[in-house]
Amino acid sequence: MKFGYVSCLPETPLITRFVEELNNGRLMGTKCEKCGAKYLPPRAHCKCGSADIKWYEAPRRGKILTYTPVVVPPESMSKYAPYMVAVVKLEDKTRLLAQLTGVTLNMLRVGMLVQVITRRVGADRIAYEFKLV
Amino acid sequence: MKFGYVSCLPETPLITRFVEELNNGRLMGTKCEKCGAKYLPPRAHCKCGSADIKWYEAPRRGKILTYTPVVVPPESMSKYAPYMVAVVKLEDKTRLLAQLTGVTLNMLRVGMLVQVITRRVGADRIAYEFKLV
Amino acid sequence: MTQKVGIAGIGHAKFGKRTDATLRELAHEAVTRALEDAKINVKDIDASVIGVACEEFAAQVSPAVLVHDYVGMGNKPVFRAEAACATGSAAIQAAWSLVKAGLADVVLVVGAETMTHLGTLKATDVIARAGDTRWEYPFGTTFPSFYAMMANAHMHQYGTTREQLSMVSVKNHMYGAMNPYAHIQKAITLEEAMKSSMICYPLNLYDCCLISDGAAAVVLANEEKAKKISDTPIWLTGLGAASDTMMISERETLTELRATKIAVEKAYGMAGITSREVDVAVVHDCFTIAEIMAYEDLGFCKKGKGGKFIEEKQSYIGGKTPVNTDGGLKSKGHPLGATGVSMTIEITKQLRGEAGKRQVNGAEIGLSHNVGQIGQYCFVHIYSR
Amino acid sequence: MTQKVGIAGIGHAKFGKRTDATLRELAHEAVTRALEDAKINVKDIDASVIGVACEEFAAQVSPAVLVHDYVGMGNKPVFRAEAACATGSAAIQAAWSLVKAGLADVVLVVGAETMTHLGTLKATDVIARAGDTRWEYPFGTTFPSFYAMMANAHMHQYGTTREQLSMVSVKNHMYGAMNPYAHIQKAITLEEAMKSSMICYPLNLYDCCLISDGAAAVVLANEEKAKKISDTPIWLTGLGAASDTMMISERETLTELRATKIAVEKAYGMAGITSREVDVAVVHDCFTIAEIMAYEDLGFCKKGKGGKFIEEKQSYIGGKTPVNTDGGLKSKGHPLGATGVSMTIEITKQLRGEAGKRQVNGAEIGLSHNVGQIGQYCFVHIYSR
Ligand SMILES: [Zn+2]
Ligand SMILES: [Zn+2]
Repeated sequence: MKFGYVSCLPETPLITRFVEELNNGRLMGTKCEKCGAKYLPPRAHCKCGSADIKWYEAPRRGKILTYTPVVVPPESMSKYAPYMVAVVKLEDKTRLLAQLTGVTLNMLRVGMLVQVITRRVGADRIAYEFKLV
Repeated sequence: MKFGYVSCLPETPLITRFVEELNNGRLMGTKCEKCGAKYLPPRAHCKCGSADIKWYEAPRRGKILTYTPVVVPPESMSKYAPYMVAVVKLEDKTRLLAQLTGVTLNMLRVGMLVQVITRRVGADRIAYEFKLV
Repeated sequence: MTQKVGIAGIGHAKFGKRTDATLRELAHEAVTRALEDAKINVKDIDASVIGVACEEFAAQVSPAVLVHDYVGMGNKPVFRAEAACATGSAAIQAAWSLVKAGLADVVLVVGAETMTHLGTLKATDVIARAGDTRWEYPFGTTFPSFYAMMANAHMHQYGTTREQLSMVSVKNHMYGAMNPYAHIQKAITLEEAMKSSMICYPLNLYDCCLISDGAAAVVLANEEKAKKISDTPIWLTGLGAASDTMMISERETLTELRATKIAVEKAYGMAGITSREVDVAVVHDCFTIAEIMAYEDLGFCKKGKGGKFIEEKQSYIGGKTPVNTDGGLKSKGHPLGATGVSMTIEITKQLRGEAGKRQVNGAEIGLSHNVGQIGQYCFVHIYSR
Repeated sequence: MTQKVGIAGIGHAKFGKRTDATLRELAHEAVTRALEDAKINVKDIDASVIGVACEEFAAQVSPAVLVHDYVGMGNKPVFRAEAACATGSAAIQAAWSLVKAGLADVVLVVGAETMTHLGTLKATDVIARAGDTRWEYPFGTTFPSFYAMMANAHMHQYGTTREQLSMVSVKNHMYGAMNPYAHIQKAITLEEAMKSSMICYPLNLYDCCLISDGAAAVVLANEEKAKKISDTPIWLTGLGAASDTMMISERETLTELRATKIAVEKAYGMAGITSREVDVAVVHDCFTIAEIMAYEDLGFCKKGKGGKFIEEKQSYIGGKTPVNTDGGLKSKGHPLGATGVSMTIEITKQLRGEAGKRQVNGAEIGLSHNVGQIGQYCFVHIYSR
């Protein structure tokens, strides 16, 4: 199972674990055991330098910080366009970028509530995405 | 008509002209009208800075300066491998790199005489290459 | 070693869809003009810094020597700079450092990029991969989409309007029409700007810079050589650089570029000036919202007042701080590697008093501001006569 | 401003096929070790220079900030260096210039590359596109083929033998077996080396460096800070850089790298030494012929006598000039961006007396030599205690 609609980076243990959890319905971030910093999407190390990292399950609710519809996509995304992307602040204040589905532009306002759901893309790909609550 | 076995650069007037001449059996270089420097393959400007450039027909005979057989090719050249490449010093002392065909490694010595011929590659490609005299 | 570093020569290639030239030939056009302007020979140069942003656009891995060799620099040292859309300014800072560090007296800086040959979708894809390819690109983000998201946040927070965005475009096209090197030399009306086709709401076609081919070159030299070469050397007196998170979702605010604020503070400090003393500026208007944020982040107006600043024509010649008198990325074009060097050229022309119809009268202090990616790079330079 | 620039910390990631990490994570491994070695925090660093050679290997356009951000450098200035296989050394020279120019007191230099994920044919293709894509790549040239042609010319002109080429490989594998960070830690016999499969005559598998993933990091600082941070700062006292034609066919001679000769002359001059005073050297052995040419071009032996030099074991520890005591690119691996930084680390260890079983006793002056493309870039650094 690969991450996202398209990808060009090789898989590593971090992304394999993340995708596995996502496939089981869990959105997982990482937390630094040394300084407490939380990362979603996850990182193998903290920006403080520590490699003492623990996985945690992220909250699934948040508010839209901003959004935009992509009409002219990268070539690799042609078959999916147009689509909406958004940045959302989750309940624990981490922020996440993903596609926002089931909406039209004129429905959207900054501050709207969304939830994060798992999205399968074809047979072998998976992503997270936002849906209005 | 495109230049070489594979290419990734767009065509420009310089290369279009060169390929056209090659297709008509002429190997053309450029000569600086200001300082006299000769370039084969051709350039649109001289290294002295001048854009006062004239085409000239290059000699077709030369001597092998060095050579090597390519066994592990770039991915894009897989269908042509193995092949021999060589650097040749032409009679007017300009030097040229190209494939050297119709030879095996143990036939070759530095200093052997070759001639430059036009090589068609498939339906829409053209190159120059070396053959032992 | 307390010598200043100055600009002793400038040369600009025509920006546009240049099917007549590849990277090396475009670069040659700019270099020839820079050497003519400086009235020196390539032999008088000690080293080069070549700014090319992207190997895929160049269709060449490790593209710098292609340019260095083609323009006749031979065996001299060559360095490549790369900082995405701010590549040209990174090259200027690298060259400044080489001179200041004493490794070279005279350095040729060349910025060049060929982008149009890939076509829009492919070019969009390449630039999209300058966003985080692990966590952003897999969702189909594009560079217009990043700036559109910042625009929506700015409109929401400060009441900035689509009309104000379009006003930036109108101004830059007006000045671009006076710049013989610009990709699009055509003035547009506010109505035309507002009604152009939507790219990423709220950004429409006229809010977005062009995909262009182009090159620009400058000769940097230490004080002694700059004075010897040029009657009107322009001094680089302040340099600032800063960075920011790779992912847009990690930014605490989406209505400013923090890298701009940090870089400009350093540059002002080093030059010993404040924003009020800037007579003319070129800023990174890859999208109209970027120019509005730049007004604010560079201190030309208060945070949130950028929309008002253009509405009141404060960034026109005659206003508080004239901005992008060369047409900006918007109308001049944005061949990534060339852009920062082109910015330096415009400020040099303005401070020399050679900007013709676009001249800011009596300009003594100039500023250039160049952003890479979405603020992962920012370089600010202060110039004086 | 007459301050020296010194190495205050070093950190090496394990080179190899690193399927456990992408570029940013590999870089983190090296940076963590460099900060530990320097006993400083990332907060003590003023700026970074990131050496990544190729966007296609990184699977990221404009890859530097990916590293800068990941290791916690935040809003500080970041510069990317790129010089093909000499990227790491270009990064060191850029950082040296930043410090010497006074733009930063302490700079983090990170070199990193991930190459194995593309596979051999694709990786060969990418590297082949670092040759002139207009006039060379269309004939199917590869980097092994360029060096093989130089080897054939050298063998023809000077009688250098395939056995002598293999002897370089045997030496470098012997030292690589003692280097815990090397990709292949295994000594080989001359027979094994001679009989390995042919890649490009006369170069066989053991004449060619590996395709590897890896990262390396060093902390550079001005004299005051270097002395404060480190008990054993190592000084960068000589820097040389030079270039050459893009096309191999334009070279007047195929048996030397002219860029090496020019760069080393500058570096010796700046450091005030001659080749005789070099106690230990790391040279660019991407192919065994490259190390033999380096002996000659760096002045360790006369032109044409490089084959004899290895045959007489003059480049072993105990010989005239010990070369590639870390295993060289041949056995340590050659992750393009990391290589030059890794070279600086080996010399630093040697001059600190921390090279363990590979220690050159009493080494006081070291040299590193890093070549990009086929001599389009050459950087030489001289180090002293
Ligand atoms: Zn932490
Ligand atoms: Zn000429």
